[in-house]
Amino acid sequence: MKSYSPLITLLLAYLIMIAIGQSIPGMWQPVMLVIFYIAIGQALNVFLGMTGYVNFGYVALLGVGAYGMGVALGYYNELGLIPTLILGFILAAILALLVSAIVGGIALRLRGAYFAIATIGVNEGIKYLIMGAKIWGGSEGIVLSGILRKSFGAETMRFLSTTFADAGVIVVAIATGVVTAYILNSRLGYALIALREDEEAAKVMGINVTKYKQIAFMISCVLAGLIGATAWTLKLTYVFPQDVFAINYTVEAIVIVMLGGAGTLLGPLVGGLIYALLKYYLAIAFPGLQLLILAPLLIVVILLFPEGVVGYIAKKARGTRLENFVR
Amino acid sequence: MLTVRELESGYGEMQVLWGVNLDVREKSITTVLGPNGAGKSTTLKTIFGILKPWSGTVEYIGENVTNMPPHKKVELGITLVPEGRHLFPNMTVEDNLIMGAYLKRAEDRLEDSLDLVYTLFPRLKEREKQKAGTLSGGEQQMLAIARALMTSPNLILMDEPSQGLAPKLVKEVFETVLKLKEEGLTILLVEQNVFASLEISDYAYVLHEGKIAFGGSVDEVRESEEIKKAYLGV
Amino acid sequence: MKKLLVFVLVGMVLFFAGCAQQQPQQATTPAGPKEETLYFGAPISLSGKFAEEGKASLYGMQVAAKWINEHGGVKVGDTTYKIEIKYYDDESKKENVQSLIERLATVDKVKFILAPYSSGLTLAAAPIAEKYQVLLNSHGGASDYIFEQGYYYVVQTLSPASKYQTGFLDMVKKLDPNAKRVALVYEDGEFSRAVHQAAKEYAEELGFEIVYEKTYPAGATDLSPILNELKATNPDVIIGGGHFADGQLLAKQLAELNINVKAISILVAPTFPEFYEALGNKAEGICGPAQWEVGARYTPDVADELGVEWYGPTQDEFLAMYKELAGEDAVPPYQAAEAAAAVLSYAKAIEKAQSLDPAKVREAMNGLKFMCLYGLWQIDPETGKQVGHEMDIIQWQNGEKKIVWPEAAATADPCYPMPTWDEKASGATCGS
Amino acid sequence: MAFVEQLIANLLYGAILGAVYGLATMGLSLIFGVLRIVNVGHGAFIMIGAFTAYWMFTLYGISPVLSLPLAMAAGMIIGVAVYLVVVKRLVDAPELATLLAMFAIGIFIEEAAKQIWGANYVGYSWEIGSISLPFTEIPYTKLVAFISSILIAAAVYVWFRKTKLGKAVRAVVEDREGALTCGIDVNKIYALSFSLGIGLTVLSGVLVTLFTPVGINAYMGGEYTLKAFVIAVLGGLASPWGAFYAGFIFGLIENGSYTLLGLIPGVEPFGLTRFVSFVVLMLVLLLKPTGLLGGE
Amino acid sequence: MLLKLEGVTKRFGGLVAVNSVDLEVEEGEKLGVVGPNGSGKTTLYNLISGVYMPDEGRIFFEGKEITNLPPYDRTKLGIARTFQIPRPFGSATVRENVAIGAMFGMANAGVDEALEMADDMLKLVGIYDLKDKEAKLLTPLEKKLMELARALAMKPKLLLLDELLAGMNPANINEILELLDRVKKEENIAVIAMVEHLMHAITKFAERVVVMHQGMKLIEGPTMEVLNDPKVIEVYLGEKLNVG
Repeated sequence: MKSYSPLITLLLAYLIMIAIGQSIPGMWQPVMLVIFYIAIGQALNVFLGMTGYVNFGYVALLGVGAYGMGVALGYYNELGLIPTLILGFILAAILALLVSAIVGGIALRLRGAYFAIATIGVNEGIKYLIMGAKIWGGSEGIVLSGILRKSFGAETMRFLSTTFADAGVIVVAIATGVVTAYILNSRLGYALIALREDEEAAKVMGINVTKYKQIAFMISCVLAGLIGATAWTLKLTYVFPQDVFAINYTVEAIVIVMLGGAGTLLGPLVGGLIYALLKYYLAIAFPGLQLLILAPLLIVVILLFPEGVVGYIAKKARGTRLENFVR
Repeated sequence: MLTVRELESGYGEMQVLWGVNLDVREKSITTVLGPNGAGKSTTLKTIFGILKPWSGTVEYIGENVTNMPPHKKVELGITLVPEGRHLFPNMTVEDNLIMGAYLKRAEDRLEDSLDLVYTLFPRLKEREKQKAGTLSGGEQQMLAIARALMTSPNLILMDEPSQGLAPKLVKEVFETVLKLKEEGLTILLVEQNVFASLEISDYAYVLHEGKIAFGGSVDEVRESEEIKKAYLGV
Repeated sequence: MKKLLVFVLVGMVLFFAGCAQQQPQQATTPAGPKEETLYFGAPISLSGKFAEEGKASLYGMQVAAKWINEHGGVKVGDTTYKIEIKYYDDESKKENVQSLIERLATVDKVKFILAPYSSGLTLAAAPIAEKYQVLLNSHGGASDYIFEQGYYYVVQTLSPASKYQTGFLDMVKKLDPNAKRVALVYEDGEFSRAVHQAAKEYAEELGFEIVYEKTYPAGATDLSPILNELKATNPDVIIGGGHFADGQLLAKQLAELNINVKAISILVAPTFPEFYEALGNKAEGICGPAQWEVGARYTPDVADELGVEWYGPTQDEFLAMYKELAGEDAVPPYQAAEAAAAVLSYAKAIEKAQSLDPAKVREAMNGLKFMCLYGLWQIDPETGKQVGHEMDIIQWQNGEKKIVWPEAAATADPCYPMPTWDEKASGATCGS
Repeated sequence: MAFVEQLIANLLYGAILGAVYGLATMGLSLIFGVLRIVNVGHGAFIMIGAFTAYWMFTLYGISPVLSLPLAMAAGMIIGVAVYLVVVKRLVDAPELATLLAMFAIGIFIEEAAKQIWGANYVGYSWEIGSISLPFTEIPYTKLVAFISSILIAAAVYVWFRKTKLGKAVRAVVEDREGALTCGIDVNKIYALSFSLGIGLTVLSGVLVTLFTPVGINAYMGGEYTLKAFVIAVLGGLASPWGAFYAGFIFGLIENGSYTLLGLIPGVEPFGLTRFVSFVVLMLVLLLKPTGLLGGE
Repeated sequence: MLLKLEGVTKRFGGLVAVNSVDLEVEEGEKLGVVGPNGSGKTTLYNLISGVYMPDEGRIFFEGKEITNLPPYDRTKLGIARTFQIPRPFGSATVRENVAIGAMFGMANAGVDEALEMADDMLKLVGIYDLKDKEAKLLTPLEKKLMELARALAMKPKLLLLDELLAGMNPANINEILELLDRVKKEENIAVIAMVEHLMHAITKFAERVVVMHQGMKLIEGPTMEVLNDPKVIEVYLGEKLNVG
C-alpha cells in the first residue's frame, strides 16, 4: 500500500518528544536518550526488519561512524569548522559503507541464524584491529573537547557538543525514519518483503536478492554510522574503542526493533520509547535493580506480542481507519 | 475403531477443517479422497495430534483422545506415515527402525517387529547399514512404512504413500498396504491416486473444502458418478 | 485487545512508580527556618562493569554526608545545610550518564555533582555539566587528559593516572640501586596506558632500563603468550595490570609460570581483599598503587604539623560508619575514601565561598587546601587537576595489606626482594 | 631458538585453552542444533558454573573436579526451569523472539548473581603443582581442565551415538515430525536437550575456572559468549562436535598467532590475535560458508 | 523460436534428474509436459527458470543464450512461473504479492503502476475481493490463483505452470483454461503447463505434449497422438488409467 501517512505519526511523535524535552526541565537528555535508541532501532530495522536478517555486528557500524567523525575533528580540524564537520560526516558514511560492503559481501551469503552469528565477531574484529595496530590512537582513542576548544574556541566547542550534536542526532533519526518510509513504499521495500518471506520465490519473481540485501544492509549501516558520528563523537566528544564497539548496543537495537515490531515504520519508535523510558525510570526508581526488573518485563512483552507491539496493533487495525497511520 | 466428530483445525489463523466426521472400522482400509488443499493431510495431522484440534472430538476404541499428544497416541497403537516420509536421513536404516520402536511397549517387541519388517521389505535388510538419506524414493517410502510398523500399531494413518513414486512402485506400495491389512492392521489412507486407492479400500470419504462431502463403502463411492465429476476430477 | 490493555496497564503502573519516587525530592524540606537540605548529585555505576567500585564509592559518599550532618552541616550565612546524596544508577554507560547528569542539574536542581566512576564516563559527563554550569568533582576518573580539555567546572579529588606507578619506582630505586631492568605488562586501555606511559617515562628518568613492554587486551583469560616472552627478558621488576580481573590473572600466571623478580607492582587489583583471597599466599610481597589504604597515617595531628586544616571523620570514625552502611565485615577500599573526600571537598569549598553558586565555589576551590582521612586536597587552579594528594604503595605482607610507601605514610617496611614463588609455595610469607 | 620455543609454548597453552573453549561452546551448539535457539545469554550460565566451583572450593574445600557433576546437575535443573517457564512457550515463535528471551534471561541471571554474590571479582587457589618444561610451566590444574574437557566431550559423543535417549535427540534434530510418529515426546526431548545444553555450559564454567581461577564475577560471561559464538560458527553452528574441534583450532590460532604477530613492529600483538581470529572466521565463511566442520 | 534447450542435463549427486533433454517452444505455443513425480519435470522447470544451472547443455531464449543467467535476469527477458506448492510472500497482502510480480518481471513497473496492474490481474483471475488479505491466509486454491495472477502481472512471453490445475475441481479447471486461452490470445504468451494426473485437462489445453520419464524425454508430439501411444500407456499411465 503506497502510503506515507504513517510518517505523519512518526514525525508527530518526534515533535512531541522535542516539545517535551524543551519545555520540561530535565527531560532534554532523556528525550535525547530515547531518540538515540529509536534511531539505532530504525537504522537496524531497515535491514533486520525488512529482510529478517539479524546483524549482530551492527554496533561496529556505529563505531566506525563515530571514528569517521572523530578522525575528521581530531586530525583534520585545520580545515576549518564547516569543512571538518562535512568531512566528518563523509568519513563516517564512507567507513560504514566500506565495512558493510566487506562484511555484507561475505556474510550475506549465509541465511538466518547463520548470518546472525557470523556477524557477531565483526565489532570485536574491528575493535582489536584499531587497538592492536594502534590505529587512530589505539586504545587511547580520540579525545576531542580540548582539541575543539583550541581549534574553534570554547563557545563553538560547547555548541558543537550540545546543541549541534543534539540537532544532528534528531536530524539523523528523522532521516532514518523518512528513509524507512520511503523504502517501505519503493520497489526496494517490495523486493525486501519478498525476499524476507521466500528468497527462492523472490529470485524467480525477478528479484536480484543478493543486490537488494546488500543495498538494504548498506543503507542500514550508513545510517548507523551517522548515528555514531552524531550521538557519540559529537555529543560525547571522545571516541574510545572499548566504548564504541560494545555489543550491548547491537542487542539493545534488536530488542527495540522486536519490541516494536520488525519491518514496521513505527516499530522502532514504540520499541525505543518503551525500552528507553522503562530503563530510565526504573534506574531512577530502583537504582541498581532496574535490569533485574527490566529483564522479566521484556520476557512478558515477548510472550504477549511475539510480533511486536506495533505489529500487533497493525494487525488489529487492519481494515479500520487507523490502518493508514499504523505501520 | 476410530471415530472423528466435527473436527475443526488449521494452521495459525487459517482454518482448514470445518467439521470433519469420519469412522474407521477395525481391520479395514479407509480412504480419504479429495482435491489438493481440501484438508486431507490436515485431517490426518489433526487426528494424530501434530496439529492441535480447534474443536471436535477424536475417539479411539471408545477413549477420547482428542487432545492427546502424538507420543501418547503411539503408545495406544496409532501411528502416522507422514507425507514426505520424514525419515532420519543421517541415521542408518537400522537406527531408523530402532527409533520406530522407541516406546517401551514397542521396544519389548523389537526383535519380532524387525523380523516382520525385514520379511515384508527384504530390500531394507540388504541396506540395513546404509544411511536413510541415500535410499531411492521407493525404498524410502518402504522404510517410512516399516518404521511405522516398528511402533507395533493397530491403526496406521497413511498420508500420500504413493506420492512421487513411479507407477510401478505405486503398485508395490498399494500391495503392501493390502498386506498390512491382512496382517490385521487398520489403515486410514489419504491419497490423490483415486483409482488405485479405491481398488484396495473398503470405505472411502470425499473431503471437499474442509468438510466431508460424501462417505460410504467403496462401491457406493464408485457408483456415484456425480461425486466423481464434482470432486475427484476424474 | 486484552493483551494490549494489560500491557498498557503494566506500563502505566511502572511509569507512575517512577514518578512517585520523584515526588519527595521535589518538595524541598521546609524543616526549620535556617535548616535546609542540600543535595549532592551522583550518577553511580551500580550495574555493569564498574558495579563494585560504584557501590563502594556510594557508601563513601554517604558516610561523608552523614559525618557532615552530624557535625553541624554546611553553614552558608545563617543557613545550615544538611547534605544528602541524590544518586542514580548509570549502568556504567555513557548515554545514561549524560541523561542522569541533566536530570540532577535540572529536575533535582543539584549544583554539585560527584562524577561517575572511570575516566570515560567522567569525560561523557563533562560537556553536560559544563552546559548546565554545575560542578563536577571527579573521584573515580583519574586520567590526566580529562583535565587537559579546558573544562572549568570539572575538578579532581583523586591523584591523576600519571602518578599511580611513580611511587613504586621511587621505592625500588631507594631500596636497591642494582635493580635496573623493568618490564611493563599492562591492559590495553586508556587508563592503564596513561598510567604506564607516565611510569615508563619516569622510570627512564630515574635511570631504569625498560627491557620489555607489551599490552594484553581487556578480558584476556590467558596471559601465557606474553608472560613466556617476558620471562626470557629476565627483569628485576615488573609493573603492570589495569583493572581488577586482569590484575588477579597477571599475578596468578606470574606464579604459574614461575617468573621470579624482586618486586611486582600491579595496578588496582592488589588493593582489594579479594586479591589475597583468590591468590592465597601467592599474593605475598605483591605491591600496588592505592589512592588510600586503611592505616594511612592522615590524622588531625599530621595536619597540624603540616599547618593545614583538618576536615572530616578520622579514619576510625570512617571505618566504623562505613561498617554501619556496608555491613559488619566491610573494609572500605580506596574508592570509598576518595568519594568521601570529594564530598568533603564540596562542603569545605561551599563554606569557604559562602555561596551555593557553582562558579563561586569553583573559585573558592582554587585556594582550598585541607586534609582529611584521604590525605591532602589541593587542585591546580588552571586545570582542576589534583596536586595535593599523594598515592600510597601497598604491599601484601603476611596476609595483610601494608602501606610501604611513601615513607611518611608507611605502616610497614617494604618486603624486598619479595619471596620467590617456590618459597611461597612452601609457605613463606613476607615477614616470616 | 627462542622463537620456536615461544611458539611451542603458546601452542601448548592454546591447545589446553582450546579444549576448554570447545567444551564451553558445545552447549550453545547443542541448543541451537535441537531447538534452533540462539542462546545469547550463554555467558551467564558459564558464570554460574564458575561461581559453583568457587563456592564449593572456598566454603567446603571441594575440589573443582568434584564440582563438575554438581555443576552439570545444577545447570540441568536451571535449564529445565528456564525451558518450562519461558522457552517452551516460544518454541514455535519466530527465531528472534527466542533470541530476545534468552538475552533477557541472561541479563536476569547476571543481575540476580550480582545481587546475591556482589560484583566483586573473586578467585580461588587450588594448588596441585605443575610440570616444568624447558620453555614453560604447565600447572596440573590446567591439565586437569584439558583432560576433563576431552573426556566430557567424548562422553557426550558416546551418549549421542549409543544411548536410546541420545539417538532420540538426534532423531528430533533430523526430523521432528518423523520423531513424533515414532512416539518420541518431542517436548520432552526439547526440554532434555535444552537442560543438557545449559548443564554442559554451566559445567564448562567450572573448567573455565580450572584454567583461569581468578576474575570470577557476575559479568564475566560476556567474553565467553562472544568467543563461543565465533567458535560455534567455525564449527558449523549446529554440531556440538564441530564446536569442540573448532574450539581447539580457535585456541591454537589465538595463542599461536601471538608469536608471529610479535614480529610486526609497532603493534600490540596480543590485541591483534583477536583480529586474526576474526579474519580467520571471515575467511572460513568465505570459503566454506557452513563452517569448518559443518555438514549442512 | 522462443525457447530452446539443447542436451540439458542436471545431476544431484549420483542421481541424473534431467538427462540430455532437447526441447523447443514456439512463441505463443501451448505445450503440456506430463510425467510422474520424479520424472524430472520440476527440475526441468527449475532449469528453465534459472533456479538451477545445468551441468551440461545450453538453453536459449529468443535466440539469446541464457544457460547460466540467474533467475532474476531471466524474468526480465520474459520468463515467469508458478510453483507446484504455492510460494506466496506470506505476510504481504495478495495485492502486494501480485504487484511484486509486476515490478520485477518483464513489466518492470513502478510501484503505483504495479499496484494498478495487480488490481487488473486479480480481477482477471477472479480473486479481487481478497486483495487486502495476507497471502498466507488464502486457501491452497486461492494461493494458486494468486500465483497465476502474479506470474501474469510479470507480462511474460513464456509462462511455466507447475501443476496449476492439480486439486481443482472441473468447474475451476475449465475457467482457468478459458482464462489462459484468452490471455494467450491477447498477449501472445507461450504457456508450458505441467501435469501429473489430469490427463483430460491436458487434452483440452495443450496442442503439443512432451512426456518425461526418468529424467528423459520419452516422447513428444500432438497431444492426442502422444497420449494414445502404447509406450506412454505402458510406462506412465499404466493399464488402469483410461485416457480421453
